[in-house]
Parts: sequence; structure tokens; C-alpha cells
Amino acid sequence: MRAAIVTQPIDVATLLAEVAALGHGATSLFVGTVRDTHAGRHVTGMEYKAYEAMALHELTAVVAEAEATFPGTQIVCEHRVGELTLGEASVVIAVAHAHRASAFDACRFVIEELKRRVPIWKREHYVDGTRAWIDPTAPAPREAHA
Amino acid sequence: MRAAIVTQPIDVATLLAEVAALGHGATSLFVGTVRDTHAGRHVTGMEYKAYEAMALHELTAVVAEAEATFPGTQIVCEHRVGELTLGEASVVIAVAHAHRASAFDACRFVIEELKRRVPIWKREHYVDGTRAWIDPTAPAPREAHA
Amino acid sequence: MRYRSAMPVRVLLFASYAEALGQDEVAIDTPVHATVADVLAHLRTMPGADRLPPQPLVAINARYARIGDAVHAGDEVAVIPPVAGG
Amino acid sequence: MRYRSAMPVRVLLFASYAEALGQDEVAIDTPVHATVADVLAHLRTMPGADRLPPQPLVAINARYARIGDAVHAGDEVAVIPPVAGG
Repeated sequence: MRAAIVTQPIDVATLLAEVAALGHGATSLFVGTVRDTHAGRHVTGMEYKAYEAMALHELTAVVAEAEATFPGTQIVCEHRVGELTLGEASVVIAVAHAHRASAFDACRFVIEELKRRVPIWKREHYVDGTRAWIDPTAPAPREAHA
Repeated sequence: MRAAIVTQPIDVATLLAEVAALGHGATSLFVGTVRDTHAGRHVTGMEYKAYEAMALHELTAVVAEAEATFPGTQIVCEHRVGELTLGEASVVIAVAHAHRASAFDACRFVIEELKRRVPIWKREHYVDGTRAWIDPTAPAPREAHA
Repeated sequence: MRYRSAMPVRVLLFASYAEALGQDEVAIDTPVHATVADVLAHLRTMPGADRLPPQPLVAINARYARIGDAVHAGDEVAVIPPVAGG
Repeated sequence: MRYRSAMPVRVLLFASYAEALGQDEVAIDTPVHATVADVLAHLRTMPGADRLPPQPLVAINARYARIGDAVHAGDEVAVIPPVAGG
């Protein structure tokens, strides 16, 4: 397993290679990317900020819990921080296992727990030049949060 | 959407790029690979055979049903046939959506339906030189089917 | 029109079924108004056909079909072993 | 040992909370035997602190903590806005 908070673009192929093993028949990969729309507003870019020491600790704990909950999974997760442009990957999770059910379930587990407890925040940049920190617990005016 | 039965190695990056869009915040990718073990036997290689015209029809139908069941998803799926070596990808499914729940669920839908109804068969090659067509409906002696 | 005449049908076999019958394609003649069941009955007279299950999956012209579905001249009937893709 | 003396604590603020108070780090002095609640009470005397919620998430030395947990000299207390990673 490996978890990291990174400042450079995340390379999906590297993560896939990292979890590959001849005993694995199934790999589930999740990529979170910066969208051009949120809650009905046009987004032009995104800034991710982490409480880095704590984020790395929590992310590592999430990945370790996933591997313990789904025995036999091999998991790697990188979350990017800093300024991201539209379409860039903010998070990538790669999970491999002998069988697909555990690979899917562990991948989902990691992204859900990550969003629940890893101290990372994002600030959206809008067309009009304004910026706003996103509060996922606030009711969204037009659509659910990604 | 796109579905294909292919004879060459599947390129994950191509499929990921194909489903990418600025409105998508989540991509779920599934990769099925040839394992070195099945039902307790050591596998050295795998041959995939399709009833090609029907397999393409069914795979296309599965992907279309997934996009209809999870509106807003963009899905690409390639299944490889022919001789594969250990660790090679036999199937890759890429699903993008604004939000992660639909991306994950549609990806899972495609692999489950594919395994249920797309007319593709696989023959395992064993260390002792023997080969056997796999029947997923037969009880496995030592472990569940991947 | 010639009633009672033989009707040519192409039967495709795959994977373990092709292995059982030692071939992956069989040309057979069935009566007109034949169904998939008639095609299977014909197939069961061939050596190795005892290894086919009682109710195999079938397709007509690359679409899943039922055992009672009508088969027409020139149709391609496939006998489909349990699929194992992915 | 000096009882009743002031105890230095570093408070980290992030995202909207840092924006609210206009800074991302505050050095404060609390009484010995202080808890996270005491640290928050001190923070609430500062301009902009009215934009903090009544019960924010908190961490001590980069681990989630509870409002009643003890704070020690040199600790790093973080006030954690709703997280939004992924």
C-alpha cells in the first residue's frame, strides 16, 4: 500500500503498475477530476489545500483500513494539492485484487472515507474572478456535490 | 459510447482520454487481467475466443443499457480475444460522469452484464501443457471464480 | 414452394461444445418449420454430443433465442456454452 | 513548576476558517490544564471568529480530537473546516 499527498500531476499508469501482480485478476481505478461546473456556477480552476501532515496520516489510515477490510487488496492512492486546471486529476485510487468485488468495494471505500475525513479543502475559481472555499455540508442550490 | 472486441493489447490511457470531458468529475476504470492461478491450478496463459458478431452486439447493448440506466455516463469498453500472457488486460471498462456514484455503478454494471451474457469464452493453459475451457457455472474446487 | 423439403442450416459450436463434437461448424438439413429444438435433436445424433447439456443456450443469427423459436433456411444457429468473458 | 502560568499553543486555521480570521496560524496563551474548548473560547474573542460554527472539528498535533481533550504546552491545535477532498 501507499498513500501520498503530491504537488505534481498524478500519473495513472504508474499507480496501475504499482498495484499489478500476477495473482490479481481485477483492478478498480478511480480518478477524480476538476469539473467546469459546480452548483450551477461555471468553474475556471481549482485550488486544493491540505493540512499536510494530518492529511497524509488520515489518507494512509484510510488505505490501511481498506486493505484490512478487504483482505488481499493492494491499494495506492495519491491526492494532489495546489492549483489545478479543469480536467486535471485531483485524486487517483488504484486497487487490485484476485477478484473484482473486493477491488470495486475497496476503491469505493477509499474515496468515500477520504471525502469524509482527510483534511483537504478546495477553493473554486469562477469566471468573474471570485473564489470560494467549498463546504460539502452546505446545501447545494442546483445539484448534489460530486 | 463505444464497445469493441479487439485482438491487440488494450491501451488504458486511450480509453480514459476517450471518456474525459470537462463536465465529468469522476472516472471509474475496471481492468480485468489474466491471473496466474485459477481454482487452485497454476495458469501459464489464456486464450479468449468470441462469437465475434454476437459478442460485439451484446457488448454494445450492455454499454448502451448502462448509459441508459445511469444517465450522463460516458462509457467505453474493449474486450480482447486471442492468446494473452499472464498479467495482460482481457477487458477494460472506462466510465466517466459528473459524480462518482454513477461512474462506479455503471462500471460495475458493465462488467457484471458482460460476464453474464457476452459470448466470450476462455481456455486456460496449465503448467503441465494441458488446456481447459472455463465453465463459470461449474463449482470451483478451491475458490470462487474471478 | 416445396413443402417437406430439407432446409439447410449452419450450426456454430464454441469452446467446450466445439471440443466435444470435434468441430466448430456443422452444416445440417432440417425440415421446414423446424425449431431450435429440432436442430439440437439433429446435433445430438452426432458423436460427442452426449457432452452437451440438456438445455444449452442458443442463438439464431447472433441473437439469443429460445428452444422453441423457428429456424429458417440459411439461418446461423449457435449453441452457446456458459460464457466466461471478462 | 509554575502553576497558573500561561501555556503557549499554536492554532492552525484552514480554508474558510483562515479566511474568516484573516490568518492561518495564531499563537495563543492558555492556562495550564486547558482543553480544546478553552482554545476555541480564546479564538472566539478574535475579529471574524463569529463566522466559525458552534462546534467545529478539531485536531491536536494532526490527529482528530474532541472538544474536551486536554491541550499541552507546545501543542498544535487545528480547527478543521468541513473537508472537501477528492
